[in-house]
Amino acid sequence: MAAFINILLGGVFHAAVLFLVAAGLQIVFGVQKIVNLACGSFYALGAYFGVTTVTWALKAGLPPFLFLPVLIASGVVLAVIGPVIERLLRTVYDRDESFQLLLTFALVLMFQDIMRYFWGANPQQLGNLVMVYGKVGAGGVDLPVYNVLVIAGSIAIALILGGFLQRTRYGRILRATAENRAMTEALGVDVRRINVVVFTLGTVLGTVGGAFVVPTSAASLDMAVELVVEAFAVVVIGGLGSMRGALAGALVVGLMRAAAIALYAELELLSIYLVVILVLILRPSGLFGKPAE
Amino acid sequence: MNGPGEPTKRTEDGRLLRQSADSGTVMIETRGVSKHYGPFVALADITITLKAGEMVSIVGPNGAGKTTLVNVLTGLLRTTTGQVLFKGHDIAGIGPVRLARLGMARSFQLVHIFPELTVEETIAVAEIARAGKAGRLWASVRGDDAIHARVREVAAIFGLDTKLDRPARVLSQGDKKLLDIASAFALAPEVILLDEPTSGISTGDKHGIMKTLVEAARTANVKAIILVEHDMDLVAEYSDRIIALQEGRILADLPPTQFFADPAIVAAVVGMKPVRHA
Amino acid sequence: MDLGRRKAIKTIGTAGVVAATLPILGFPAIAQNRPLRVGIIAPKAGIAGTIGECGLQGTLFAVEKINAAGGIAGRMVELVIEEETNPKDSIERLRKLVLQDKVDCVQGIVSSGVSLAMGPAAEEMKALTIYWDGTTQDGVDETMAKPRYVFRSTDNECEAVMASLLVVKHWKGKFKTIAGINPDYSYGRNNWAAFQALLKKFGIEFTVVAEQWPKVGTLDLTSHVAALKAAKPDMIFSSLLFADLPVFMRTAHSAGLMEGTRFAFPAAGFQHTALKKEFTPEGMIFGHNTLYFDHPQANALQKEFVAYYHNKTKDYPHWEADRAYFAMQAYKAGVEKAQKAKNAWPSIEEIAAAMEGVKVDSLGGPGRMREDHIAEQTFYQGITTHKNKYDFPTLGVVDTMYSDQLQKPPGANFWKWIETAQIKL
Amino acid sequence: MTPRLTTLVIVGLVALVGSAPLWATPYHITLMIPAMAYGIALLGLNLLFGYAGLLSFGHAMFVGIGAYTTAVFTSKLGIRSFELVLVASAVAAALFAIPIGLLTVRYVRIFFGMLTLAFGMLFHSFLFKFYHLTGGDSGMRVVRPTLLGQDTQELDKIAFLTGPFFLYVLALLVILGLVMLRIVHSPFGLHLKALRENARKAEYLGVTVRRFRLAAFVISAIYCSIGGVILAVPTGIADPELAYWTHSGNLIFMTLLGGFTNFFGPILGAFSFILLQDQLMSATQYWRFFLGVVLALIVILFPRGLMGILESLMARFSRGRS
Repeated sequence: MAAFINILLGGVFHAAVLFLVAAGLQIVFGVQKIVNLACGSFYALGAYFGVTTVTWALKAGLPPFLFLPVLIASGVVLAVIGPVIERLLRTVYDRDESFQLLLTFALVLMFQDIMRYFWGANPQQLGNLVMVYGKVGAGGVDLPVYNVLVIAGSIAIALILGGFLQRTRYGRILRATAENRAMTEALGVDVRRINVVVFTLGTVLGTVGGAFVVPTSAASLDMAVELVVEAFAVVVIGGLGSMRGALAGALVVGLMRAAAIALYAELELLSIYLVVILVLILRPSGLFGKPAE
Repeated sequence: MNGPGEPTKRTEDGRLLRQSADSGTVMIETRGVSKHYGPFVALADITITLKAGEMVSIVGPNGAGKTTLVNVLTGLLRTTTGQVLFKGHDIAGIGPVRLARLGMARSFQLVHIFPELTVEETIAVAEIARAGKAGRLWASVRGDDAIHARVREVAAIFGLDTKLDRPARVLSQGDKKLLDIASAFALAPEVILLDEPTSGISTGDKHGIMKTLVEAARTANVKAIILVEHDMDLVAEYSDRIIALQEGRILADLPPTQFFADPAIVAAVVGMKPVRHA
Repeated sequence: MDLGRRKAIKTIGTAGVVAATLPILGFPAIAQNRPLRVGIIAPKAGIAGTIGECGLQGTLFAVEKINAAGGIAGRMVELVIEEETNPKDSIERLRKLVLQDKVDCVQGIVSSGVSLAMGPAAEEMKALTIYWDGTTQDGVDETMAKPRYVFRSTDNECEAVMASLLVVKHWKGKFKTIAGINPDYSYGRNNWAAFQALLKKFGIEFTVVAEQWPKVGTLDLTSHVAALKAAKPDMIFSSLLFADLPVFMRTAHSAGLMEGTRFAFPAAGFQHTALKKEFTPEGMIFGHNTLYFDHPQANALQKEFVAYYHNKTKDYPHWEADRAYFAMQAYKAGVEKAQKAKNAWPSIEEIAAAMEGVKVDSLGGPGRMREDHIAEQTFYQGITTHKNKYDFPTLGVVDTMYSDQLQKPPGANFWKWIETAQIKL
Repeated sequence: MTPRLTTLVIVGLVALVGSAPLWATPYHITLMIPAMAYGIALLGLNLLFGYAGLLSFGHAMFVGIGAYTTAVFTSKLGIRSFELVLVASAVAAALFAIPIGLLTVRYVRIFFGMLTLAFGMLFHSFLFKFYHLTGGDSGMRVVRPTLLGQDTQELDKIAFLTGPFFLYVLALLVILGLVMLRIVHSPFGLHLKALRENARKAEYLGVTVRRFRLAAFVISAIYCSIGGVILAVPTGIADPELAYWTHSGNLIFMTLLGGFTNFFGPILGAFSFILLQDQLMSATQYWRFFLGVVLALIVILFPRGLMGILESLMARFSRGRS
């Protein structure tokens, strides 16, 4: 039983991580209709920058238990790259979406080397800082408090984003823009501004996610290209552009993977793609997506 | 081509289209067609016929079910109940390609063109499909004189023969509309459905386009035309019969004289959406 | 991007030619007038980038020492550095080095996939090539039957053999159930298979209770750890070696996997400084391969290099530096031997022939190039301790083995050799 | 440019490339082999992207299929005839492409891209996982094939590559280029363009949209697999990286670099990309960054690629003259 719960929790934790990568992808696609291949790069950047900031802060005398706010702050600071990249993407808004996709592919290539330039080829990590908050558990179930925080953080982000999109005026404007850009523009909404805000939001979700998760993991050069494929799997399963879909997709992938690892480890990766293809064939718009075409 | 402004000359028997031996046979027939979207009833119990030699207009205010009916008649939608027959074949939901093969073509309300293709290429697309040459991977379009001849012929009918090598995107709005229709004609259909062929065209040019259309239909031996139109002047001018829809039901199915003689019907159709009279 | 940055990239970019820096004095008469060019192909980006960077330091150290002492047979050494990526592109870089830069020798290669592909390519191009690493016995027999120009590193996973032997030596009778978590590629598969084969050879009864195969570079191993924990193994054998290793160790530690479980990690040396004391236990079998930087009886050369490396990178080197140093010194020994025999500048074939059997004192200790073009080196593994001045564990007990005990003899089949070999514990 | 002039330029360029053994260094000749291989693959990919309007992020899979077919034939089955390998790889690609195409061409735009990416990655993980079948990460060895029944073992590898193999590949490029030229100018090709421009309208004009998308998908897969066969020979190995999604990204990068709106754009793109990558890799270790910059510039400023730049230069030139 304890074993089962541990494996389940492992799956939920992985789902939480995947949700953090996919959330930015979703919000940008939802409103701007751009598939951002660089979402994994933002995540990686957040991870690297988080390690550097926290390491520096600890050296400067930060009490270790305060590292989490610093980490989150470092992710938020990276919001500055959002508007810059949005400015770049703005040049291709009126083009075919393949061009938008390719521009984000160009970003993936660039970010790989930008990160290598600043952080070198060695993976970066935060030692055992993750255990500062101790662990919880009983009867063979062991869980670092930090993992609980990551899971809770993902749920919180999902709820806040959901509430923001559903309940607030600005959120409604965003959803309206997602539905019908020309109409919202005609109603006097500054769509240019919305683009900046949404893309920056998407960027911050990635960078904060990367920073948030890195204590349990490490920042490494190839994480960007590896993660984006998993994030794709998540959004395809959940439905492109849907926040609820990202949550559901992340859970499906996370739990599938945990189940595969527990039952037949050889199927770990294959199972994810098989689910993706199955979903696309049976329900091409994903679990929560709107039908395409 | 007739000059703009003058009405199209009707044939001796007062018809718009050329009459042939099979005039009067039923081309399209719907039997008790209804279409529901969940609780919403888009079409209810529509029974209409279109006979060879006829030009029939479908009118009605926005939301009356015209678009749904067009989609049903062109085999795009399955019906909830009832049948749609084209030349005796049930065409509900068969899709555009098989519809085209059976002999029905359509144009679109909003201009549908291939922006990067030239006028010549656009018409050739239809001609290739008509001639069953589409599967030829090893033939040359440029080297096929039969295709060229047909394309020129069709283009000439619509006055597009001087613009053959222009990409569709650079054409004027009127020419785009004509190209859309010309490509449909190039399929040499027996029946053609024209969905607001003059929308987005200035009032002065509308008659010109309609005249070209009827002329083309005569040249191409189109047996019957369905016209979906807002402009009551054009409807009055270019119909053998008018079918009016209201809230998914048939309000009237009458020849123009009787249709316009009934103020209640005209009010129902026109009153809901003011129509500019020329 | 401002000009300053662009310039910085250009200078930092080690691609290009690192010229000989020392004044050239007293050239022997037979020396040709241009420096010896050595092409290096090593990974810089991606998962193995960190390995390549460490190896490169070994090469640079070797070249600085060689050039300071007058070069190889009187000729200075200059490097042309290219990046190892996928097999296709790496072979194109090999061609560029050989055909365009006309290098005299190629060294490098970390990934086994690239090394398998490059072997035949280098042979067919008659390019003298010395691998740092990256060979496994898989496929080696058919692609590289009798290499003439290619020299390989130790050819089966010596570290897996050694770790297995240490498990038998130290823990025999102390475990019944074993589990493995190994990277999902040939290296990981071979390590795991070799370990089990050796346990069988020494008559140890065991049951495999879990096998995990995370893809290289997986950075969330929570579920894997949970699955391992559920299987309750007495011992875990793992050849994880990239960024995933510290992640695994930290996750295992926080999940309580370490209590009551023994760890044997033959390839952990690649990540030795990233495996912090807080989550890496004492008492695990830990492989440092051919260079253990903190060896109490280390020779002066190693001490000098460790200081050199620490000075440059603020880190401590792992075995790739030793492999790279060994490759360069083996080349030097071969050239000088051939040159002395001929008393004129030798051909590539003569150098290759001369390299057979040369002995080299590498950073980690003595080594030799076997006649079948496979390296012999000294291996270090041992049992971890926290009693040191670092924030990561080092070895409390150091076992040293020469690879003639760990790798199959020329021409043998690895698995047959394991069954029949007379191995002293 | 008049058709006659175009023909002249093309013949001239083929002659120039064909005479490369006389003027280029062996290294540059060997570089032209992957360039021509990609040229062939991209001709196919561009039938799908440039003509049928479908952006695939999974076509590296078919390059992989070509390479692995070569490996299976030459090293496992001992069949070294290059012609047989080409045929077999085309068949293998079609066998994979038909079911995958049936599932994917129901979608367009981003959904098509994602679905092809998923299939590509499925294939990649298959290559990676089914270690006993595929050699896993180590890949499968490719033995030097015989060309037109001629064994060339007496030549060393570079002589083989820069001599017979180079000319053979050039001939393949020319033949497959002519075939593709024929295809895009066929009625089928015109229908592809029509469905790219406006699928709904095309259907009403009798264009069998899905069937033709499928046909384009299969043809593109065959071209990509032939490209993969050629790539595998100089490398000497088929490895899973060939099927990784970033490789698919590179294929599109090359197509765009050359210009997808021009028939010859992809070939120019393949040559320029190979040259660019070679130069960048020699110049800086941060070559990925600069590749990204080039791609971004192309996307933003020159969406019609190098061919587009050439075309507008030529247009300016001829305007200036008249």
